[in-house]
Amino acid sequence: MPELTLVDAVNLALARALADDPDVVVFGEDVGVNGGVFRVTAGLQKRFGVERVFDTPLSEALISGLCVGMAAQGLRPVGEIQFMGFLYPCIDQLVNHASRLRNRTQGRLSCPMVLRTPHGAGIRAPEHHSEATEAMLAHIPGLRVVIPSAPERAYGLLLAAIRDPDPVVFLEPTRIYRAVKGEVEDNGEAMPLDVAFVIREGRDVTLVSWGAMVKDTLEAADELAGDGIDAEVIDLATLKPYDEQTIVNSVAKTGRCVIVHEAARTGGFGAEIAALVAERALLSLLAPVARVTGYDTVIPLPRLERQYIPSVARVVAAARKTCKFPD
Amino acid sequence: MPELTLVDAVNLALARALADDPDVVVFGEDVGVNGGVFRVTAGLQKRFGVERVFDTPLSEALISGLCVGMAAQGLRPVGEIQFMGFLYPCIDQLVNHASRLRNRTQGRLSCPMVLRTPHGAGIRAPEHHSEATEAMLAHIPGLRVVIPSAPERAYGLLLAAIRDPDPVVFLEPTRIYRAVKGEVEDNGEAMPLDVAFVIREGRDVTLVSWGAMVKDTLEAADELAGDGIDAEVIDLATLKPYDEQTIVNSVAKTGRCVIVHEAARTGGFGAEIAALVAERALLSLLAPVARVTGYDTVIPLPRLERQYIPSVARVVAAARKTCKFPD
Amino acid sequence: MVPPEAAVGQDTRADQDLPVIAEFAVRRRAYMAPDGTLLRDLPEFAGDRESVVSMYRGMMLARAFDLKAVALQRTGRLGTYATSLGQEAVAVGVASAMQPADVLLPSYRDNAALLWRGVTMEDILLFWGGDERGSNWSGPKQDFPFCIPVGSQAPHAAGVAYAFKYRQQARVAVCILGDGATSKGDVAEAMNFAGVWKLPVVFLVNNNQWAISVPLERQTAAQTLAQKAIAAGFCGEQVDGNDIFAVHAAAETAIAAARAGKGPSLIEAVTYRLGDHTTADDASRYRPAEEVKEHWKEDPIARLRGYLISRENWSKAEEEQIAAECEQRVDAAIDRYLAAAPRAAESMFDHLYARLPSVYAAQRKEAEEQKNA
Amino acid sequence: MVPPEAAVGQDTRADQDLPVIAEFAVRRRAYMAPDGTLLRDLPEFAGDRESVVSMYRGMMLARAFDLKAVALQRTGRLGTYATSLGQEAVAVGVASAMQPADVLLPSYRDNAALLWRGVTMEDILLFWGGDERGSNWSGPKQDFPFCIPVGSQAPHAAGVAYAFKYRQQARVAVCILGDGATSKGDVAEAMNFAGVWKLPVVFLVNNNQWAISVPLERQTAAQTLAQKAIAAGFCGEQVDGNDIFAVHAAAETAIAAARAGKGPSLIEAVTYRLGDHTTADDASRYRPAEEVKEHWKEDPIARLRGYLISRENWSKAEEEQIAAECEQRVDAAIDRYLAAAPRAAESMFDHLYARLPSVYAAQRKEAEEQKNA
Ligand SMILES: Cc1ncc(C[n+]2csc(CCOP(=O)(O)OP(=O)(O)O)c2C)c(N)n1
Ligand SMILES: Cc1ncc(C[n+]2csc(CCOP(=O)(O)OP(=O)(O)O)c2C)c(N)n1
Ligand SMILES: [Mg+2]
Ligand SMILES: [Mg+2]
Repeated sequence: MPELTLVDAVNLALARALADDPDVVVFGEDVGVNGGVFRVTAGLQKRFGVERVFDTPLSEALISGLCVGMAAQGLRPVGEIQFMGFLYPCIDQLVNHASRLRNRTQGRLSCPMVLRTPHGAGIRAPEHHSEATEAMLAHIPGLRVVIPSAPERAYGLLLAAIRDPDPVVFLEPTRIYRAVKGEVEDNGEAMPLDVAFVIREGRDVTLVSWGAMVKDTLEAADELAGDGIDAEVIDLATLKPYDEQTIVNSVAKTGRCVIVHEAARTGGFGAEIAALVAERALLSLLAPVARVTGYDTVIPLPRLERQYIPSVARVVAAARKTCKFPD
Repeated sequence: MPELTLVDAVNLALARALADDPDVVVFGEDVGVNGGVFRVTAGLQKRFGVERVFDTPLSEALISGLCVGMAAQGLRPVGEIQFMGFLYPCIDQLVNHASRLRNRTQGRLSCPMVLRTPHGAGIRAPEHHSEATEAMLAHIPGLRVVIPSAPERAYGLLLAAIRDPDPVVFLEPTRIYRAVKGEVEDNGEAMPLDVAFVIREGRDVTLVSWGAMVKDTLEAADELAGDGIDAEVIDLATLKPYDEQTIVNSVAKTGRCVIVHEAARTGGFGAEIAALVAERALLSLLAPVARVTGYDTVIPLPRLERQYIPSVARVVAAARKTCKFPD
Repeated sequence: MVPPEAAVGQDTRADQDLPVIAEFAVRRRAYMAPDGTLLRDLPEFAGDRESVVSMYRGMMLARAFDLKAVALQRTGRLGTYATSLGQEAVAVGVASAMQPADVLLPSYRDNAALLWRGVTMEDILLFWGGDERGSNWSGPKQDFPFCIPVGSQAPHAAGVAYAFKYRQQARVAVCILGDGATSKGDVAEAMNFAGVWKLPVVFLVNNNQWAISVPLERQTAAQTLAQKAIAAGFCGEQVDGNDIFAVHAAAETAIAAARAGKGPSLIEAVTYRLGDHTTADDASRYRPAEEVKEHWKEDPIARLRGYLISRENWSKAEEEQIAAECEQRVDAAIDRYLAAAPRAAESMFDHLYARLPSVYAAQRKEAEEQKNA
Repeated sequence: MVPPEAAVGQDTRADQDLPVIAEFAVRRRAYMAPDGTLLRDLPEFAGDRESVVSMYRGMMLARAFDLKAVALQRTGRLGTYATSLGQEAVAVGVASAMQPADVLLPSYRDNAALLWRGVTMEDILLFWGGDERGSNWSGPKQDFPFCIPVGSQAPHAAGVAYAFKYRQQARVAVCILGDGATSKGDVAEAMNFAGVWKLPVVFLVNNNQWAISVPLERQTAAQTLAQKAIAAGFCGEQVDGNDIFAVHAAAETAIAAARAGKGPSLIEAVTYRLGDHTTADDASRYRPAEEVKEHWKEDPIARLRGYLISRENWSKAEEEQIAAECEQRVDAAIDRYLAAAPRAAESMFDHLYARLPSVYAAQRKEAEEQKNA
């Protein structure tokens, strides 16, 4: 199987979806001739034509609204927002329309759309290019929010998102767009949405993460192994609706839980996981639930972005403290 | 002291702010001659003139962006968004600009603005008029999010919001706009932001809530008292940044925590409170933290809205269960 | 009404020596004076008495429906409701120019258009009665439900039109917006995109001159709303929105052009909101009764009646028969509406996703049990 | 270039019998041909050699700065950077028409305008080097920082202008936008509001004909971007954006009108982005080298130089002196930039709020300790 970057895996999934289903259309700013500012859509316009892969005007609210109109007609629109910092004008369409069209019409119309956007910091990009505000989206009923942490899951989850009968926001962690490679077979197989992946089994502590932070969390688990701490690592992958049971089961086993995300702490999606554990796994808990997150500050410009993003060392320290508790 | 509704209290605070400070300007759709669709701004245009209290075109993104521009010039803009369901186009300005202007310029410019909007369901209003998505806002670093639960706090908190040197979203619970009255003295005194109010002391269980749900939570506390359960009720009031210590102290005392909010459960701000408790008050906990919330559905049209909004009975049941735990 | 000959909008500030590189004109369409007398030759469709009468019937039905809907609201049996009082020619004029396979994207005020398209009155009432089932109508399956966030359906219209074009279907999307909606950024974005792709979409602006309490001159400095299309590179036309011939003719032309691949249009139909904004509003707070009274003189129904009487031998009997028929249909629909089965609390989960994620099963159960508690 | 005499935009579809109720024209301003020869009489300010030379210097400085900034980026000492290569006349032309107390609301590409306004080069570099301190400049205190979310500063400009008007200050807000930005809904909303209130604001569109890889014809069907103003009810003018006399004259006129209470204007300056979109872009992927080469013939700096030589006895010595001086100033600024003190991690909390809420004290401490760990 070929080793692909996450960028290539997404490209492959898009190509596959376009090839398999004439209802799939891909659009956004610079996705056509230019192939996307991250080259995610490279070659697609040439292969599938300008009506299926096209550049929109510079209008994010429009991009999300177009998706709704197309999806209501049974197309499978895949819109791209160039960076998550430019997704905010889409929230109106996501909350007020995309996530509701099925419910509002009691199934008469539906909204099988995907809105893709790069996610997170760590690539020394300019202001507004490092956002990680998945928690805002994961609060929206009727929506799905998916974020892969590796090329193989990017491929399978994106195919699932495109085939899903309901709206999906698909977040692509820029920090690992090219920093990781994985074996991806172009087999057209979708992976399940709303399932969390236990990507490392362990007995001592449950580490829950998603997106680019999964890589760091795995590194932390390696480092913890050196201390004799056997960490279980869960890649949440789908944040909305999310797989509560896998987390509860894991914490029931380990008794300890550390949640790792890049977004600001207060009201981040880590709060939801911690709340779940406090509700459904309290009696298993041997230590307080810990959150290792970005600070409650504006994500800084590149000079300080590495200080903002949780480091492996911070994850390790939190896990150690959790495992040593109540020392 | 006169007994005022929440509508009147907000009106009084606006009038006070306009009278005290020539930099205060109030604007939004229908806030002028019409006095607002809820009559919150009634009489203000007549009293303070059309340059200080004015109608905007039907453009929510603009309203929030205008606030930023005016605030950067040292005005104290108070923008109104007619219903929270129409606030989503403002999120771009709130995240990308209002909350960052100070940080981005390292203090050279700042953004002392207030964006007011009605919040929540329960008044049999049409679709999109019943939103309670405070959690999306409370995740934004640099912003303040405030929601009063009674006329007296509405007056003092709104004055504080207007005088605060940073941007504030001020949510006004429509369900209690006129359903409660309280003694409000027009003394020009602001209340502290980022302080939670313990509005009923108790030993057995901590009930945390905000906005319109505080009223129901107090009713639940009364009912629980009949069972011999002595509930402490905290009105969070300011959700961002929020007063962690008051909650931790209370749970340290009671050992039990029930969080009540109207918004959908997953990723609601209740998750943040539960996470706090799981992190900082775990050893005090005698029972799992419970959340009594709206369902993870689209808020239904009026026929079912009462089934959606947490009832007093649901709060009472959850508190009883928590207090009986581990039965 | 804008005087038909006045050419406004000329830039008096610009250096008149500079060469002109682009010129634009907004035209206005009107056939009937307020009393129903003719100003110019009527379009062809007006020659068919039956279709003119059916438009009249459509307007009458909408008015009868509105009247009773308001009465239902006043007696607590319906939620907030927006009538089309005085604007019936706009909704009926455009809806009657559409084909069944076209797709309508209405605003909350366009009950009259939905009625024309075949949505039942009981479905419309069910929606305004606070029940989602009302939008699961048996009428035009692909039409959009009422849009309440003003203007936000304009991008949907562009998306629908893109789908038509992509699939090479000779269908047209028709989006009805208010004057207030023309201030929304999403509307501008949608129009701009429709221009680039020459999409088969018609934006129809019901310029009833008020957005709740905000009069047009506080909404925009544009002399006409038709000129909003110039920014998007296509054409806009103003019509007398109280003249159903004008609305229908303009819509027919625009829809035909769209269907023929000639791209989008904007039609500004100038009319007047004779009623309150909705049942939750009290317009006497912000506009004088005299202004409203003045505009009653332009009532589109009276106007068409005047035309029918003077030109089509319209009889009192025909008139009364239509009125009675409308009344009766509305009453029957209201009975069906009031008899609608209650909705189960747990049903709020049933169309949240195509299949309910298992993680929400417990919540659904809770809703069900709560109801039974 | 649009042929100056062609009147495009006429609606060929509209029924030509219908009366015209509004007419609009877009004019184009140009003084110099690409070789610097004159097309028409120059505006008055051009009579002052010194100010013309200072504009030339401003453009030269911007170009020298851009060149070295790109070199810094290529060698890893600066973040992503957007040059104004080929568009210097736009930024300098408008900035030089502003008064110090006016407020500029720039886009990320408007380094040249900031330089003119007195922001230091080291501050600009600091910002593009990834450090917020760069926007805490000592230059024009009330100017806005670079705006990166395209178009989102347009509503701020309206707000700033409202404040000026409210306080009866004779000041003007100037907002610089790209051609791509004219597709944004917030820009349309801001222009519309500015029209209603006749605000003292000038929207200047740098139409460099590309939005990253999206060419103007995929951005909008509007024949000119100046006509976007028609939707907002005020006037738009197109200028040759490679002709600094045209840009400056149009800006001067528009700013004076705004200052005099005559309301907003839109200026479309047609130029060309001779470089990549930013250092992160490779324009050869989407546009042919020949197109770029063609546009080099319209280079605004060469054009003004041609004018100076033919009309103002411009000497080689003067030319070289300015070039050397610019080079030297840029080098000195780069040294200062590179010597900037590092930024402490915990400083990310220092301007989050006017006073750090106590609840975040622990996080600040954590950031501080992490650094020391
Ligand atoms: C985005 C948005 N903002 C505000 C509202 C509240 N609101 C409902 S109708 C209305 C006025 C709409 O005016 P117009 O577009 O002229 O339509 P009309 O009601 O006159 O038909 C407003 C402000 C809304 N529904 N949507
Ligand atoms: C709202 C928003 N969407 C997308 C982007 C990404 N982006 C940066 S520049 C750009 C193109 C801007 O084109 P234009 O407005 O013509 O300005 P130019 O760069 O040509 O000066 C895009 C799409 C952005 N910065 N902001
Ligand atoms: Mg209206
Ligand atoms: Mg450009």
